[in-house]
Amino acid sequence: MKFKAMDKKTIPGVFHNNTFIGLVLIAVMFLFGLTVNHNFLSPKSLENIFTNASLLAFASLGQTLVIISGGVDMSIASCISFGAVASALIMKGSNANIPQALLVLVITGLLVGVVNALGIIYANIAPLVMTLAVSNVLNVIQLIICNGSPTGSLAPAVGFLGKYKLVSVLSMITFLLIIAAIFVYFGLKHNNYAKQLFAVGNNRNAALLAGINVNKVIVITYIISAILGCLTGMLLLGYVNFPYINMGASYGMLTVAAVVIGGASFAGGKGNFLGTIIGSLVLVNLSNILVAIQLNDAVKNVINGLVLLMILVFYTREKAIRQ
Amino acid sequence: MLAAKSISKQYGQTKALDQAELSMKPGEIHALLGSNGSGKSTIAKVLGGLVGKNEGEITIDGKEIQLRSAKDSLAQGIALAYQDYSLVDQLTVEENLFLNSSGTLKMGFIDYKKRFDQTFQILKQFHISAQPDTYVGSLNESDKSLLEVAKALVYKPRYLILDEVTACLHRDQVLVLFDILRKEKKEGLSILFISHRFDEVYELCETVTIFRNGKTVITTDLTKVTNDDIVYYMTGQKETIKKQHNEKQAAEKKEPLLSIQHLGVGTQVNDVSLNLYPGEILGVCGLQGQGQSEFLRAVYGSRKISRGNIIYKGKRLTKFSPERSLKSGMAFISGDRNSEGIFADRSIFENINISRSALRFIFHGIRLNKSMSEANQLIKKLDVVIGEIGDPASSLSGGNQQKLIFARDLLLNPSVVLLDDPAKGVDVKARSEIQGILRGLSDKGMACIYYSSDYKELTAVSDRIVVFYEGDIIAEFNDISEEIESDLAAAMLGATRTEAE
Amino acid sequence: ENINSGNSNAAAGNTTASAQSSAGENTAGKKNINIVFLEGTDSNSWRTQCENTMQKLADDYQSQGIVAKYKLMVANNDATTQIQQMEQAIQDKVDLILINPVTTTGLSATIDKAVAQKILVMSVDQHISHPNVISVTNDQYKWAKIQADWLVKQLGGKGRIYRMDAIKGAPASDVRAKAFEDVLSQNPGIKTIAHDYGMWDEGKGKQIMTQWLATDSNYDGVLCQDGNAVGILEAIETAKLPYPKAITSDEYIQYLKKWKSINDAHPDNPLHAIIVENPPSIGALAMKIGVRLVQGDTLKDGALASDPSDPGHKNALFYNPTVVITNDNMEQYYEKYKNADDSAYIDTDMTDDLVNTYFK
Amino acid sequence: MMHTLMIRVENKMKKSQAYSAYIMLLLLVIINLLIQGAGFANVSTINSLFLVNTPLILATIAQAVVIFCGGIDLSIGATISVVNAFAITAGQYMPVPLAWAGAFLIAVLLGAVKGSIAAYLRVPAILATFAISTLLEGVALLILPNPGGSIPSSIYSVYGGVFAGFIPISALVIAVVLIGYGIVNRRPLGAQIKAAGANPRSLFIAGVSVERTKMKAYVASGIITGIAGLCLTALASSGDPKIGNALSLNSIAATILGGVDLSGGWGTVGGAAAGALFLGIVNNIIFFVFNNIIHSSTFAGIKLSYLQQLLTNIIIILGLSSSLLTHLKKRTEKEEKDK
Ligand SMILES: Nc1ncnc2c1ncn2[C@@H]1O[C@H](COP(=O)(O)OP(=O)(O)OP(=O)(O)O)[C@@H](O)[C@H]1O
Ligand SMILES: Nc1ncnc2c1ncn2[C@@H]1O[C@H](COP(=O)(O)OP(=O)(O)OP(=O)(O)O)[C@@H](O)[C@H]1O
Ligand SMILES: [Mg+2]
Ligand SMILES: [Mg+2]
Repeated sequence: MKFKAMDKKTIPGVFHNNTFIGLVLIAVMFLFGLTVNHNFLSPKSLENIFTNASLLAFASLGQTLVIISGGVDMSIASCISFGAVASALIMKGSNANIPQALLVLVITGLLVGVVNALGIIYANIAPLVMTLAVSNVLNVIQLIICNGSPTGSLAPAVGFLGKYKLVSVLSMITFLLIIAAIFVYFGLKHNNYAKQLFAVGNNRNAALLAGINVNKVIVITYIISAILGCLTGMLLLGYVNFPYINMGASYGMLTVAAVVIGGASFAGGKGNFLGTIIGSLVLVNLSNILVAIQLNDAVKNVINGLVLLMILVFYTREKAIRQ
Repeated sequence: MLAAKSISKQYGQTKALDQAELSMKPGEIHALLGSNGSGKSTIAKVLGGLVGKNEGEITIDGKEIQLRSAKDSLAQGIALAYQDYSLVDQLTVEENLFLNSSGTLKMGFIDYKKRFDQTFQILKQFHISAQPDTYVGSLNESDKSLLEVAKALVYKPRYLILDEVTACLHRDQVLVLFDILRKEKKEGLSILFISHRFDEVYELCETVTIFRNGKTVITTDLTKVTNDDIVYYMTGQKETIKKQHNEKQAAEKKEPLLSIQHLGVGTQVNDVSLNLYPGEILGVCGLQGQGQSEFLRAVYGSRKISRGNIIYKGKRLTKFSPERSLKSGMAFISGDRNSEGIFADRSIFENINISRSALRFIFHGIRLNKSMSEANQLIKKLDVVIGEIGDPASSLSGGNQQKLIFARDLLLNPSVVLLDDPAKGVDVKARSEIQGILRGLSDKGMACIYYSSDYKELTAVSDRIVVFYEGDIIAEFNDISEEIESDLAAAMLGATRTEAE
Repeated sequence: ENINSGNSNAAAGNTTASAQSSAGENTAGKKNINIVFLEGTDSNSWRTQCENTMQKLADDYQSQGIVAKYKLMVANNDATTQIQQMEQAIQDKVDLILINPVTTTGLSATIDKAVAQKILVMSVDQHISHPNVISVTNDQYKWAKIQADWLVKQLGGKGRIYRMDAIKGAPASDVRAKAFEDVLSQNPGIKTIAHDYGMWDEGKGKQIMTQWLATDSNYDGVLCQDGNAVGILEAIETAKLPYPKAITSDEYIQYLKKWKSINDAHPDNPLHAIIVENPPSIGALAMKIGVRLVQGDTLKDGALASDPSDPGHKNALFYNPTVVITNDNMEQYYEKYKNADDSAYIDTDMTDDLVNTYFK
Repeated sequence: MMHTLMIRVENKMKKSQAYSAYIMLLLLVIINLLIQGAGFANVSTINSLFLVNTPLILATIAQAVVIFCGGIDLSIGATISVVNAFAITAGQYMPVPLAWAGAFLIAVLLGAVKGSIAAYLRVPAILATFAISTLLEGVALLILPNPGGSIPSSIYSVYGGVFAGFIPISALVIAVVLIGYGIVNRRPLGAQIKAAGANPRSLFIAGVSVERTKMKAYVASGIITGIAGLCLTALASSGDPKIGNALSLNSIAATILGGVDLSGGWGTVGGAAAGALFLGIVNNIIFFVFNNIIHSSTFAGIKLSYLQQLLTNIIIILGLSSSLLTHLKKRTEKEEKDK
């Protein structure tokens, strides 16, 4: 039944489909990467691209939900940093301490999510600004818990998740992402929470009158986002192998870009994780091509900005008023 | 003369206009009728420059014109009042009226005094109870609707198109509006009047064009067609619409399902007490802003109550929220579907199932196949015209969207349904179908509180009618027939003649 | 001809005199000194360690009565916040402003005000181009040159290397990059295969190195600035490739430990790495010098040099890196640091004897 | 007489969309006066407060104008860096006034570019300007690879001076910008910009080009950003290709503190300026408290510098919550009106 609508899609329809453009774009980038460096598509290079894209996609998973709900979460980067630093501090290199670490990350995520949501719901602060402010606070807390210099180290099991390679291009992280993606795909289709989330994002007022506990949905969404952020921090720690301050800083706006390139709209009510994964691949590809090109850093910044802008123009044009 | 010739407009799979024809003569008030989704608003928007046509041509006095934006239309003397308004809530009344008008400029700068005076005059003329510097967001629906017309008139157009502007107006406001329109008409203005209220059409218009499925069926003098003819042209079916009023004796008044005692809501509702019995449809009548909307919302839990008790199924309610009400078997349907009903970007399927998902634990799983077939059944039962069940709700016409909301609540088998002007903008046929469904369910024991801005609708559907005036119930009618309409009208205006039977 | 940053009477040559005389009148042995340290950011552990050594020293001074008040203010990388903090410190009439600047040039007008109030301003860790400011920094040029020379020698003057600088536009990174370039240009046998910026971010370093290795694993050495070497080694290990013939510094204890563990695992084929210290105690050194200047002591002639980024002024006090760790002395330093935190840095105590070498 | 005047002022305040921002600012000033006493209320303190915060205040006004029209600009900071880098670099090759005019024009031009991308290409402004900010950070580095350069000291002494003995020149710059935007507001464009943000469809229906209106807002914002960049250049008296970068996020936080609605169409430039000044005064209080009142170096084992940052952010969150005041206010007003 659900495929019926797909059958009818005409060819021009496909061109308006973000997933399709995304795949084309990735193909184009691969080709371009090949011209820059003939090893760009070697298994090792692909593995690296997929692993980094998977990390970004993990970081963007919560962001996807928050953007669907009509908000935005700028505190993810600080959750990642906190998650990495705190879990190293607690794990102290021993698998036995993983449960405690997980507990602390989940509780922190819970608190951060609740504070974010309370500010947004009750104090009526714009999500962008509220989560930014909370992010600043969390960054300081990160400094406080380790007194400015991270100590401890990761447990072997976490290192295994972060660095083990299953086969050729498939790292453990990518594998985990695939599992998460399948889980989220069915979750978004077959779960009450997802339906309510989309409804809240699309029309908050109507959702309220349709009997949805809108505040509950929003609180849960920010909590999920913050918890996933903290857990991503643990995974990133596994990948990098040791903690340092502000490890997740570069993920902030990138998660937003990945989600929006993935087809979600800032207005809320639209988006899916598959698109976010593609968005992450596009962004990581871009950054890896820039690594492959030999250029002055300043020029790279300029190119990075221009290409990103072009991708956005391709992808995220809003509807015209006149139809 | 403004003429639209064989206009077609395609939205994805939907053909909204199919070789439609329409013309407007100077000094004439022309009606445009058609069922929900027949393309009335679409052609209006084409003429307003808001929607681009795929085929056809538009001429003024025989010369073809191009309408690429609203600016073009305004330049050609065409102005519109939109069904879903074109006002900016965040701006004041005067800023809205003169958003793009040189009428109030002095050397390029706004002449505040002149603008204020002009706005003041307009507000007075339309009987809108607001100051020029009131923010539009704080106006109520009917004032907005009037302001929408006033805004269109500010452009001093030659062609004025009014898309269901009377849908939420009360009789006295309609009369004010019609006076203004007739006066403008005398000065040569050509008016296109889109409405689902036939009596108003007969009262105001001389000629009529009827649309069906995006095609023009007929254009004729209104004197040459009867009510039944119109329905035939609109629907293509010969059957007359049945009066839904039931002959059943008043519900047995033993245990009230819902008992409201001395309810107060802020300053809007003072002290309202009433009982609702199983199986009855209780009509609520009143001018806009007499507290009825707040009353319904307070019962449903989306407005805070300040005084009084609500006893439901024998228990006194203590904590209120829409979620709780829904879980206890209440449902609420608002006629303001854009902001309070429809999830425009979500699928028809999701729109129907959303309230049911709200009933369950938030992480509960959904069995897609089962709910899909239930949704399909309901769509068939309510005769909702859709493309695919996976299409977004925005692809439906207004009336069909409203039916979706009914489907959503019927899925829950509620024991009490609270309706806030649910048939606003719904065509005659759909309206009578909806009323039929309500009646069918109430025969099985469901109770309704049904508010409508149209008292004819109320006499057709209610078992009993209460009249709200300034936050109190000032009259109650137990024996409903068409004869009480004049009494209703009087009571609505505050005539304190308690009709205790 | 009035294009001159700040005080027009401060000619480039005699800055020593003006910097000292501004604070040097009748202050011999001055007690109860008020000090403010304006920190640009504390979001990395080097800065934290620097702050900690300064705090410890200030506590000492306080117990001796030399310092009355020592305060640390952080500007979170916001230039205007830092300017505001300096303005307020001036209003508060402190005696000594130590600053690790967010902007190395943007404070000059504010510094002029401090100078006019006879407040001594000293820059820590980064060089400020202002005639009246003495910058106390590690000699980043020498730091980088020692390593680049070592790398060239290790590779025997020829080979293919990857090069990673830190941040384009960050003064320390740029000075080090200049030293790298100077050495490389004299050794045409060394070919740079790829060059990028690791942002002082180990994760970023790992990502870049992984990408490099994935596309070209035929290389001999890695010339990198600190903050990336551990990530680079991680990338090499994850890719299961042999270690390079030579790799340069990271001053984390973590790097030292990693090095040791690699050597322990391959006793016959040790990792050829080098660590040149970049001691966080530079902040304490600056404070010691600052306090003595406030107390009226005078710098030795020739103590001041000019910073490579600011050839026009002679206003830099360099700390010469003395700790250079290679396989020759690695075990010895490992023993010294094996109980330290991983994220701590190799450091050197800035003794009074050392301080005396700067003064008359 | 006095009494009716007070009532009129009060009514005007209540009607103002920046009501809460002004109250908050006033509150903070009072708190600061209580803590610092006369130390705060003197010409040189006030002058230095304005002098340092004028770039942020102007950047916030520029941000507010873009937010009015439904956009947001994450590249204001990078634009200011470009202005600074250009003014200093070009100043070495041409007369300083010419270089400054060029730098200013670049900001205006960049405003137009951002406007076209947001309005005509209809890319969500937050992402478009994020990309642009990456780009401009590169451009600033290309123009001025290393921090350095200087300006005639006379510029700083004018910028840092006071007029008529007590009015900071920098505050006059802010006043000029506010008056300038006030003039825009006296033309239909003011309301049109807000309509473009709140309900572009309505603006289109009113026959006004939404694209052009947004364009004008971005250009106006570019003009103000240019002035902000020049003020920062005057303040720093030198060039640094990263000097403005922190202003992007700070200006957004400040607009919200100033009662501007991030979803467009609501707020005033005066409120925005008040929001920015709020941030400046918070920094001022924090410095004073931690430098002069608290005398230990740790508190409960936590370094004071961390507490200082924590406290700053918590005050900002409290400030942000104060929009709750106007929110409630709006709600009750609406309820009264419904009656
Ligand atoms: N933006 C749109 N996208 C897709 N389909 C649309 C859109 N707008 C209208 N339609 C479709 O075009 C048809 C005509 O709609 P229109 O709004 O003109 O109907 P109408 O006659 O005004 O109905 P109503 O009386 O309910 O207002 C409907 O089938 C509707 O579903
Ligand atoms: N003489 C005028 N009379 C009335 N309104 C004016 C006048 N001049 C300008 N305006 C208003 O001020 C705004 C700015 O005017 P401007 O001429 O710059 O652009 P515009 O009229 O919107 O665009 P266009 O280039 O399409 O003419 C306009 O939106 C317009 O509504
Ligand atoms: Mg319609
Ligand atoms: Mg014009």
